[in-house]
Amino acid sequence: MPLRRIYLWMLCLGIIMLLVVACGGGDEGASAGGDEAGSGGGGDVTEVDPATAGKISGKVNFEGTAPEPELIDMSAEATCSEKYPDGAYTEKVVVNDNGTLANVFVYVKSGLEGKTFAPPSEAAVLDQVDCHYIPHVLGVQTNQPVVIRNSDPFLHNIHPQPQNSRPFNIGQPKQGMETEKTFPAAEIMIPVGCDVHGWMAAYIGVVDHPYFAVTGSDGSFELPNLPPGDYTIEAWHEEYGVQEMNVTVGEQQSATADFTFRGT
Amino acid sequence: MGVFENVSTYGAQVDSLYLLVLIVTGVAFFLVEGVLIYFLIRYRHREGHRAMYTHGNRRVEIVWTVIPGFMLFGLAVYQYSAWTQIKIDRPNEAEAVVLSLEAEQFEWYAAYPGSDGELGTDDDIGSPVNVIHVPVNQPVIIRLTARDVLHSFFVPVLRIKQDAIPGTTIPVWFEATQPGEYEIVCAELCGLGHYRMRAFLTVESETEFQAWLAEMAAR
Amino acid sequence: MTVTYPTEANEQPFPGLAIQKFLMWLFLASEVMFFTGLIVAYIVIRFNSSSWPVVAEVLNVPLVAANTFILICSSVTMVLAFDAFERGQLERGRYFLIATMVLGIIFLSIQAIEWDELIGHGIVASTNLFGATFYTLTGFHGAHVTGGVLWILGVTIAAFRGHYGENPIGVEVLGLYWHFVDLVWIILFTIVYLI
Amino acid sequence: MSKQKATPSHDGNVAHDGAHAHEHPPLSFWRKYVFSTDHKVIGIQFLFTALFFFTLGGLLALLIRTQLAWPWEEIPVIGSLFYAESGGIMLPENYLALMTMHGTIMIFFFIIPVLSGAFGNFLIPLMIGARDMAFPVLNMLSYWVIVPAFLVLLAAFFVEGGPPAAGWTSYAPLSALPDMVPGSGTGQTLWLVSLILVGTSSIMGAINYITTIVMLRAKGLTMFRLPMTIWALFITAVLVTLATPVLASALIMLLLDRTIGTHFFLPDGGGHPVMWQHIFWFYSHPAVYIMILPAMGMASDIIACFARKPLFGYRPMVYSIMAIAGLGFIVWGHHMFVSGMNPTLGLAFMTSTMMIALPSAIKTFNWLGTIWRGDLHLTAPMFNALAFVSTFVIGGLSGVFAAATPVDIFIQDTYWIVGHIHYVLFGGSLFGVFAAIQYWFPKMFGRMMDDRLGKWHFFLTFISFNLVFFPMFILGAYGMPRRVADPYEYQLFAPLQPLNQFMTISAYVLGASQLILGYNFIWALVRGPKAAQNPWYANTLEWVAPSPPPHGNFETIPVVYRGPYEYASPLVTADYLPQHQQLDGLEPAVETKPVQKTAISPASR
Repeated sequence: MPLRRIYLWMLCLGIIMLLVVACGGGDEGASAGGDEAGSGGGGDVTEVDPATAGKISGKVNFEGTAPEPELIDMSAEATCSEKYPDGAYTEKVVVNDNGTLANVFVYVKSGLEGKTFAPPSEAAVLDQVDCHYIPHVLGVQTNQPVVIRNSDPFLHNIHPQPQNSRPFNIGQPKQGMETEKTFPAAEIMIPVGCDVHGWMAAYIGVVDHPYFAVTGSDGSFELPNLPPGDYTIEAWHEEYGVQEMNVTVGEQQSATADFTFRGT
Repeated sequence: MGVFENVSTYGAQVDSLYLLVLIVTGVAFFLVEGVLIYFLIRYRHREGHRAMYTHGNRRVEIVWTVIPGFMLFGLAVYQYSAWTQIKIDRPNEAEAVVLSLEAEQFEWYAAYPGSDGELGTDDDIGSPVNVIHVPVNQPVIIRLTARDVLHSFFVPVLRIKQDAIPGTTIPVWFEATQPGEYEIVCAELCGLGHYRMRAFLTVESETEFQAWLAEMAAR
Repeated sequence: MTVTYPTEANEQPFPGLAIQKFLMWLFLASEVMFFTGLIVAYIVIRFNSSSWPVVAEVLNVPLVAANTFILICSSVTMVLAFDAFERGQLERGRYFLIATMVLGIIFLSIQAIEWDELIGHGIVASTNLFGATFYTLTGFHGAHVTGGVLWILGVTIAAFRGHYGENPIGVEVLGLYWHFVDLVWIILFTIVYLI
Repeated sequence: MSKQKATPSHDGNVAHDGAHAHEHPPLSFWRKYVFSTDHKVIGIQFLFTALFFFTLGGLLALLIRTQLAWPWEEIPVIGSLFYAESGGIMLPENYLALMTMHGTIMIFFFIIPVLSGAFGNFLIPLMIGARDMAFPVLNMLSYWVIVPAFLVLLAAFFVEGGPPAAGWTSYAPLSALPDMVPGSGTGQTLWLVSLILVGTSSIMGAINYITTIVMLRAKGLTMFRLPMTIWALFITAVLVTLATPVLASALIMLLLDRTIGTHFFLPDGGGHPVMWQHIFWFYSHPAVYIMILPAMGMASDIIACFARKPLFGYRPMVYSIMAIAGLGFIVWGHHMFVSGMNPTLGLAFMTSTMMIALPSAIKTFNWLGTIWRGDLHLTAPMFNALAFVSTFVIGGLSGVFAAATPVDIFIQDTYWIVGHIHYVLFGGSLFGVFAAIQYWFPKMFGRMMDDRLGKWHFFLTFISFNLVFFPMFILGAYGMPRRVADPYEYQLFAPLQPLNQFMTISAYVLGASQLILGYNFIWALVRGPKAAQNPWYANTLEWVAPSPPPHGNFETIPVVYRGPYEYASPLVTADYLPQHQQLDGLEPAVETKPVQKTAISPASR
């Protein structure tokens, strides 16, 4: 019966297909990260000569009265609400004791045209702790690895909605889980949310060069190792919008750029 | 067994119907399987034995068509009243606590009418996410809807389940008979957080309820 | 394609009925269910919709009425074609086939013009449910007409090669399909344009 | 047609749509085994494809069970293969993708193809004494349309976002909005395309089956002399012809919603999400019978054969199949009791649903009647066929709970439903398939499968099957919802984890015991003992042809003198009397008039 031999072949074919699917599943698992091939090198990478490089530093001051911080009701997630005995508040406007504004994303908007910078290999970290994102505002360079970590013992799903890069939506059901992602295209700013805990919010600023900073508890920022030239730098705040400023950096000079946001 | 407890007015009826169906089907089950196994042993192949030559019997066919037929039909009719009570005859909104419940990936948002006694106005009292309070021994009508995809409002101890559909508002009613905190389950696949779309129903005395409402209103 | 049954001994439930015809009837039955699905969806949507446009304003009913007439004519020519083949008047048959095909093409062109007008008015499938149902229903019917036209083309070529002399079953089956497409259009015209 | 001779020609001796291409033997390899128009080869192609997807779907099921027993644990080996980037841990979206693909594959790519595609193709012409299907080329196409469907579905495993995650029912709007869940991106679209292709293929097959069964029966084989298998496949084909196009329309509308931005099922555009459920279930409830009826038919034949006794109540059996098919079109609402459908409809649907249990009951009683005072040869196929009956009973009875609307409010969308469908489709259809494979294997491949291995496979499968699926009713009674990746998040269901772990371990046993069948199958293919022409001493016509039958099946088309269940007939000393065997003087004259008027059935004798 030559027929039977053929059926055997079909059988083998079936088994092979099974294996292919299995391995394919493997590839899928690996590629589902949606990592893009590094488009950082549009040409050869620009070298910044430390001998001439200068820097921009400054402060983001805040005037007027900050709005009352909004209380978050976390009763839905007991594990979290316990962590905030006197209530958890949103981080929309955080004014430091020294009258400066935190969570402001400052970056070089123009002046670096034609220069390309290799993405740093060390990853930026977006952590999820007690139903909050840490940091609340994160700056990364295009194609720089971003490690998203879940430090809570329950499910978060990370659901950024970028315009220029591909949006993604992943779940992290377990404490200590980490997922690495990259954003191939510059964008100010990418909102990040968690559908399980509606109050969770973070912003990621993606720029195609290393000259960016986020103001912290002292409201100051610094953009070091900047080649001499004329720059426009911009400061972004989720409530008070953006401010621009033109700065000229001479050889080995340290220019200062202080911003001031006004509350109501 | 936490889940077998029933705290709703019509829950007992549902349970009794469940029991009834269980008995009917249970009897049928043991009858059929028993006969099957008996025949299996009794009539297994023995040398020289020959099967009986028959193509059936009209009388028995009629018997075992008509009897189960009536049983099944009766079973159906017997369920009508309970179904009507749960899904069709809702108590009058005037003497019921009315609230709105909106489901969204993966949270439940409840709201209570404010001073104007109207839902959907801007003085509505919003309840914290995934938290619902209702008074005990009072009919409650939930205006159920969804914002994004299908969800399902399922309270096992109340024996009530209703899909929440975006673009449609479906009234769901129940009357809780015992104070306590009970789990609300999402029973319709709604995305990767479906398995955690959990909320809590607090049944409390009228006074506690009003106090809580006032506290929420104050915020 | 001359055989109705295998020549060997077998049950002949419908003596003289060709199996091709039987198959076509079954196929049409499933087609009916397909369009039923779409039409029921249309009816449900339309009669639950608060903001349904006044059809006469958006759609060019007279033009489409004319188009409907054309399609009906094409059914007539199809009947004549089959009749001719049955009488063995192959010449006449071929010309009626061509006539049917031409009418079908005219129908499609007019429908294309109508779609173009509608898109001109800024109504596309994603505009609203009217657009969605309209383009889906007419589109799938149009697809069936297109298929039919191609089929007629094939049959016509075969006819010019001298087929269907002794047995016009091929034409008959094609006719069944064509009449079905025609019938569907009459229903669509009624519920989409007139109601 | 000129070449209609008694000698088997290579495209079957039937009217056919011009497949003149392969008239002259010998056929090329491709013509003979790949693009063959021989119904037997096509049937076997369907069989192998379906078995491949059975394996795949089974593995997915085991992964699902693993997650349910030990949620969010690192899965050895497979974890590092599939879920490398999450450290070998299954993510919620992976779980949803798994259960979606498991359901889709098992229903649309295993059960339906193996029943209608494989056995329908292989058995219909043989059992009605025809040389091939009425339209061999159409038949071939029905397979080669389903192949791209298979590939498209498999492709969904590899695309960005992974396979669809909206469940095999793909309820809108979750399935209509691409960013609601990872899998409902490209994966969902591929799912839709794939299902449209499968539907097309089923319809092509079905209309061909109906034509063949009505028009090409051998002389004397009146409708009421057809074996139950053919009756079941016939009614199934009718269901496919009428129901599948409706699903196609729904799939297309959903596809348009996803691609060109219509709003059929999207409320923000005025669409109706529940409409999807109505149209979907209008197809999918008949589809449930598409998935069980052929198994019923085959089980009836196998039970009668191994009971060496005429089928009890042949005509009632036929009528109840028709009743199931008819009522099947007016019960779809019972899937939607809590969906927000007008509750008054619920009453009507409950009643019709209760009534559809009746014909199933009648069939069960008749099966019992068939083995009553029989002479039961307890071979592996017989055991599987009887297992079909006993598990189908459980499946059916558990359905009564779901039909009772007030009870259904509680058990809807819980594991009760999962248990119910698995008792009907696994317990029912799959045991039917096991029985059929082992019963017709000799005819398909000319070799015998090993009966002892068959029995081992049966007992292990039967026991572990019940251990996996019966507890699902308990979970359902607790209200544990289905499609939940980690039920223990709820205090209500946390106590159920040990039970789930028990089920999972049983599931591993269930999966492992299928290896026995696989081994038995391959072993028999390679060196199983040669099969006689009629190894089971059965009556029906397929056993008249040699094993395996050549192209064209029969030397000469047999003439039929009686019904298919003349076992233990007093007319002969042997305990079986084939349909085609002529007994001088004892035979009624062969009927050649249209069957409708003069049907002669064994029952009326």
